[in-house]
Amino acid sequence: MNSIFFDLSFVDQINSAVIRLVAQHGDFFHDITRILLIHFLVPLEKFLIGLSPVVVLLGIGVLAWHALRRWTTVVALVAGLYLIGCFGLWDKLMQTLALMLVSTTLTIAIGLPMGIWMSASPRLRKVLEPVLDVMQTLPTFVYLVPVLMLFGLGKVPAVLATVIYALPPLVRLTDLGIRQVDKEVVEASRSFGSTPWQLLINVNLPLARPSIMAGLNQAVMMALAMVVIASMIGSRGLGEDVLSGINNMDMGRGLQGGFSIVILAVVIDRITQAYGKGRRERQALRQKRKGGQA
Amino acid sequence: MNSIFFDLSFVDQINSAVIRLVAQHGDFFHDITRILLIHFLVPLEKFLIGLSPVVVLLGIGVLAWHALRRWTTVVALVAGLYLIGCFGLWDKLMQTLALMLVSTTLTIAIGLPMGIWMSASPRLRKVLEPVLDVMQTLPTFVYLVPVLMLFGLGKVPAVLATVIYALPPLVRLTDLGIRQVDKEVVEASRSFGSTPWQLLINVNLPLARPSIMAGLNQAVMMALAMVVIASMIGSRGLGEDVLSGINNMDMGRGLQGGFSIVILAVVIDRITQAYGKGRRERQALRQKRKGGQA
Amino acid sequence: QSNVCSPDQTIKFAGITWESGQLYTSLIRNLLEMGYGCKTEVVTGSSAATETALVGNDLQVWVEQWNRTDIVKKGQEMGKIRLVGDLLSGGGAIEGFFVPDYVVKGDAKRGIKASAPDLKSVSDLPKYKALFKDDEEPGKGRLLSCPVGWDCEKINTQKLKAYKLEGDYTNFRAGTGAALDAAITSAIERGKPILFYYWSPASLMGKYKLVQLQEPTYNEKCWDTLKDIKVKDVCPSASPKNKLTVGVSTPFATSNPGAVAVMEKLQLNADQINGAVVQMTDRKASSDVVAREFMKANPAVWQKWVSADAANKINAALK
Amino acid sequence: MNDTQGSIEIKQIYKIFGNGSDTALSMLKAGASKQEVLAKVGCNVGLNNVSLNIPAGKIFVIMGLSGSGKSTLVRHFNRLIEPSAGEILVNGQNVLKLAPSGLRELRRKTMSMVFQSFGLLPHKTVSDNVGYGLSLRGEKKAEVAERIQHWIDRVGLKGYEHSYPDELSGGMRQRVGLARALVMDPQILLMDEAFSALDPLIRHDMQTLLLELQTTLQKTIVFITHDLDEALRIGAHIAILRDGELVQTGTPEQILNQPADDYVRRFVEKRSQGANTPPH
Amino acid sequence: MNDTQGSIEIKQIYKIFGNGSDTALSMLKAGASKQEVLAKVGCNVGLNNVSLNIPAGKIFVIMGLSGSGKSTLVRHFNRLIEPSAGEILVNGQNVLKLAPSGLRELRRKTMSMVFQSFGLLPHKTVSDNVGYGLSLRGEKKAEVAERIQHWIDRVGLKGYEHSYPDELSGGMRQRVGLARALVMDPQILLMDEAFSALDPLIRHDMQTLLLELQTTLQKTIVFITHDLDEALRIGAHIAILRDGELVQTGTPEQILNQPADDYVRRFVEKRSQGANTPPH
Ligand SMILES: Nc1ncnc2c1ncn2[C@@H]1O[C@H](COP(=O)(O)OP(=O)(O)OP(=O)(O)O)[C@@H](O)[C@H]1O
Ligand SMILES: Nc1ncnc2c1ncn2[C@@H]1O[C@H](COP(=O)(O)OP(=O)(O)OP(=O)(O)O)[C@@H](O)[C@H]1O
Ligand SMILES: N[C@@H](Cc1c[nH]c[nH+]1)C(=O)O
Ligand SMILES: [Mg+2]
Ligand SMILES: [Mg+2]
Repeated sequence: MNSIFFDLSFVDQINSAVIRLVAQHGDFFHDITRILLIHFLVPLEKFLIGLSPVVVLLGIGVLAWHALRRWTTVVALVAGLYLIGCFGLWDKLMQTLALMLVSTTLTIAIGLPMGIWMSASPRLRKVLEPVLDVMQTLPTFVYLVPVLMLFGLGKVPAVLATVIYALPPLVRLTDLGIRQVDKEVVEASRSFGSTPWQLLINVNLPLARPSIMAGLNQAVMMALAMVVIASMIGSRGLGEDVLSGINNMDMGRGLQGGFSIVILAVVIDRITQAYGKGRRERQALRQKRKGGQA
Repeated sequence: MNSIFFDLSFVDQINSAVIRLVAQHGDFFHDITRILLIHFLVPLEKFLIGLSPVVVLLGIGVLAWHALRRWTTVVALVAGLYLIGCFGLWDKLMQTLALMLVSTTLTIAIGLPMGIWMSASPRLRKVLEPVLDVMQTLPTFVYLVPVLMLFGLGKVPAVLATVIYALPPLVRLTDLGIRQVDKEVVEASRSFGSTPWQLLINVNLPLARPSIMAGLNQAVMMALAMVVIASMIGSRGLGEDVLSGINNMDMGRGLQGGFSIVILAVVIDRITQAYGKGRRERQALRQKRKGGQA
Repeated sequence: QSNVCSPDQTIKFAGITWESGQLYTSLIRNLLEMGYGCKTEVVTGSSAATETALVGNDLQVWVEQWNRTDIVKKGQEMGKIRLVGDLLSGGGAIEGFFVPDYVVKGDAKRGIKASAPDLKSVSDLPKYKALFKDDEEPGKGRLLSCPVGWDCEKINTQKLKAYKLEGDYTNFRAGTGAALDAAITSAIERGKPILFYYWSPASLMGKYKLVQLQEPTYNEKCWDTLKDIKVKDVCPSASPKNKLTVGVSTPFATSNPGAVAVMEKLQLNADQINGAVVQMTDRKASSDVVAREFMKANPAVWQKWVSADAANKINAALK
Repeated sequence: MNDTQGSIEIKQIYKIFGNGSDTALSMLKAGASKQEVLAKVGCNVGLNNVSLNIPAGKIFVIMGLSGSGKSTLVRHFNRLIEPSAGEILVNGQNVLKLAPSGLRELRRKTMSMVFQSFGLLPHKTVSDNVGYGLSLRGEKKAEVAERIQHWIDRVGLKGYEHSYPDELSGGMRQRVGLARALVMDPQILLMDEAFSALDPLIRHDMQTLLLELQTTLQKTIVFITHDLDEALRIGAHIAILRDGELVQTGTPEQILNQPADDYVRRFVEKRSQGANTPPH
Repeated sequence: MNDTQGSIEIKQIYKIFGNGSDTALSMLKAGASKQEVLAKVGCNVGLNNVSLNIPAGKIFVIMGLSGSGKSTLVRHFNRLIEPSAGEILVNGQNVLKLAPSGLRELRRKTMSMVFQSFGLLPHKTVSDNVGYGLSLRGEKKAEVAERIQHWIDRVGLKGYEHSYPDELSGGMRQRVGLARALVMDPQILLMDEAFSALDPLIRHDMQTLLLELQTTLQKTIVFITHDLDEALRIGAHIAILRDGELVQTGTPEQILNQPADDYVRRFVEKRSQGANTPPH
């Protein structure tokens, strides 16, 4: 039928290449996993689980208050987390939280500089764009198997997959935001002899802030959308409940797990977004609370 | 242990509610599915598959040229699709394409107005934001099962899930873009007596364009990231290969399927982004090609 | 023939997510299509999705049912589906705890020394917990277990309790069957020790040399305590063999008794199915290809399952 | 009502920016100054009890210190800003009571504005910017092309029809804003420092244009400027603002010869001084 | 080299905006006009063979029609724009050959600029905007707070230290830009229509300030203005541009009494005309 096509297939080559890679270098990658786990992920998780829920809830409440300055929201966020505890999912919540803290931190640490760099170099953008496309659309499932053959099951490949998936929106929107900064302001800053770094800190980042924060919001959302996938490769947490809910057609359990993920997403998002607000907005907010007038 | 928590669980209620819903209204929803399928999805798919690959490749080539005006890119895009054909995945490509066309169209048709509306009404934003959070972070798997019980297996729930997942970034970035439009330009437009609609068409949308296009890019990316999930509920297409590749540890096949999805994503993205360029950029592009000077 | 399948209906088969199920599916489809002129189609999807669809008669046939999920149990109770046939001779499928054979015997060719020469039964496991170390749970060994939500995952949890291994081993749930397979393959390709739950028929069984650990003998009462996750007071028992059946939707079964009759007769032995499945993984051949080859090579096996008339047609079609 | 065609009347307008405008308003009414309000409540006072009568068919000049509320004032005439208190009548009609559609009509037909900071549409070419108001009114592009071109030529931008605002110099941008308002041919023109970026030659030419418009077509023109010479040349009436308050209104002669207070006197003095300083 | 401290010299500068600048450049060198180039190649000519000598320690005024290239010219001095051809010497040093760090030093220490369209940082308060250049230089906030406050007061913005640019009037924004440049205390000040949005009182005050700076501290000030009175009052030299070309340079007397051509004569004439038109 489709006679215009050559017959082409890399299936066998890919398969044997993966197997060879695993056989030859699998130990090395597994060692990396072990080091990351022992020195980093496991202690963090142990720490979080070890904390009394009261302390965690209080801590998050204080943090939320500091960021948001709005009782209603703070109470809603803390109540949401408390609800997860009532579902009996507190330990899993802490496991997922640990995973998310690590993934989001990594995403920001990689994504922000990458976006900044990209905004400065059209050539880099040309190279990076298809890579970002791949990161975002190559189904996680596809690389999950090779990745977990290399790194083993569990948290490390989960963090890896999450970062890969959550990175592109942050990079893209950072890039976009900086490119949209008013040229006249940039020119004025340059005229006073700003170094590229000063320009970035004083002009580009603050003025691109709304766009960057939208990128961060997307990154957080996508990271949390990966929680279930993370559980598919043996990472503990809220995703487990969703998975087992699905596998057993126990929609109730799945939904409870799913909504716990949503609550966590909203908590993380609201707090990061509030901290991402500009000084001026935060000031205005505080005044509004005080003055009572809109 | 975690004694501060009440014991709370809606599992049984949810489960029986779903079962009741299915028993009572399942036929109705199945009818919707059937109508959509018979009058819309199936004919479109049949049409696409019926076309000779030469025609499709040529058509996409012409479209890409019209949008991009750049031989190298056009050739690369068409070659990418041709490669998918060589993998023997042409029919599946067409099935996925049909699904994507429908999903993306729906996403734009819903997301753009929603974002515009949201930018105009802070109250709506307050209500909609948590909904968007849920849409994006509630794991697809969780609602897939109830959806599937209601609508049956196949394309319709796949489109539904895809639209739900792809919508939020478009809505959010449309909203953001419009809110960032220069107040002075808006004021000038109002001073000449523009209606809200004229303001939207002449000022808000064109000036928010970069942000909206970033949202569309994210929506397309996320829609294509859903292809595999779509296959999990019996929707035909490239996702099938990925799934079976995974299930059988046939990483080669999975990767080939995965990369086919990536290629399709890139093709759709590049063409939509090019059409989203402003008149001025497109003009500049054409001149550059002609003049040869950067 | 009219009671085998109605001409205007396409029989929809669930796409099974593991090889043996795919092979059985291909066999049945070949028999029905070639022998009786039926129209069939496979709809892929996750097990939960396809099982749900079967209960709703969106799908008609779900081959290689292990009959362990709640969906299937409830579907049966409500009379929406039936489980028919006995696909694997010798009582059915087996499951248990496995290690690669080089762990016990070593592998001279790859230069691997036996790391647990005395490991024979689950009671030996506490000694070797350092060998099967779980990095995420330092101090414990790792039993690579079923994905969350599979019945075997819960059974393994109960077994760890019953075998008094709870303190020494984690029940490490692979998230999916694919993840489980990948983890095992990775360990074996690298020649590392690994302790995992597995079952047969399966391609891994044919592909690698594995050693099953002995478990306390089967005891029906104890087995019942293992099957129910809520029971605290567990006693040890090995898993019994599991009968593999074909799930059919009740409407389909009532209107197509002839097709159901074929499925009821169909049966392979462990060697046959494992041999065929290995073909699939080794050559990455599709189940359709392997099923055809199998039918060509073993006409005697399948001719018993169909009418003489149908057998002739199938033979003709195979040429 | 024909004699009020083009007249603007405002009554006791207050405008306070920022939160806490209620407190600020009562402070102002009790006689507090702009500076006191800023210091105490943190609110910027834009206008403080301004009443004004702008007759139809004349050029009315508004002057005052930078930050005294001139731009804020004219923005009230077409209700781009809602006053904190007060009344605004255009052609005898209460602008604050207009429904959205009525307000739109007013802005489309009756008055056009030139903005101090131009307010051009950055994504449209010069000719599309100039034609923008017309297109809002629903006039067809082909029909108005000639008028657009006429005004582009008139402000001296021939040849730049297809340029974008960011490719123009400051004065050229200002002229695009001018042409955009003039092409609307409204009864009332609101011009906020509309000539500030123009060189003397073009500026003189534009002043002449305004005078022509006023004499031949009886337009009402509200003109904000810092240039006393300009005010004297074209203004039939001059109003002087200070810290959001109206200090004096009157004909140029009145302003020159009977300054209401020291502030106005200094405004007037500078003129002769600046011109008389010998080059060094 | 001390006598060149603060001098600027430019040699045969061409600046062409847009694609196809090579063709345009050769056309210009062959004597084509700005209009011809725009029509044929579609390129905007910013500057056309301009050579200029700006002596140290004087106020040098640049005038010319709107769009004649004044802003483009001063942007070359601190290399915000790269010329299409030509040479730029500041303090005898070729600016075009400076490494990024050298250029930065020049901009931080030697020259500050006031922009025609202000170029304020919208997210910073008035006092942070004014202190911006100092912070770039690495000076501590606490140490410079007094100087910042001094200049905020000097330009008349006391009380607005914590306001944001979008809460200010046009003239107030311009004064923030002024203070931002003045607080740097540079050898050379580039002022692009720096007083255009100011009222006469403040404007006169600022002119006086510039004259003081020049006489007491020997600053070099390059000043673009459209106001001939202003030019005559403060300028030691005046240069007049037209269509990107330099038409005449000289002392105010020379410009007034020996205009190089008709164009310059008309520039000078308007002055007396404008002032003499009687109010009506
Ligand atoms: N970025 C740009 N792209 C294209 N053309 C430009 C650009 N900037 C300036 N020009 C053109 O260069 C010429 C000179 O502009 P410039 O801003 O230097 O004028 P100016 O003398 O400062 O005028 P004004 O008094 O109106 O500020 C104008 O014709 C303008 O259109
Ligand atoms: N959006 C705003 N928010 C807060 N204060 C504002 C706002 N707009 C104007 N103001 C304040 O209102 C006062 C009057 O501003 P306005 O722009 O009317 O002055 P102006 O007379 O036009 O001055 P200029 O001659 O400098 O343009 C100023 O003190 C200014 O700070
Ligand atoms: N699904 C089965 C396990 C299985 C065996 N083979 C394939 N699957 C269970 O729940 O235990
Ligand atoms: Mg103003
Ligand atoms: Mg200029």
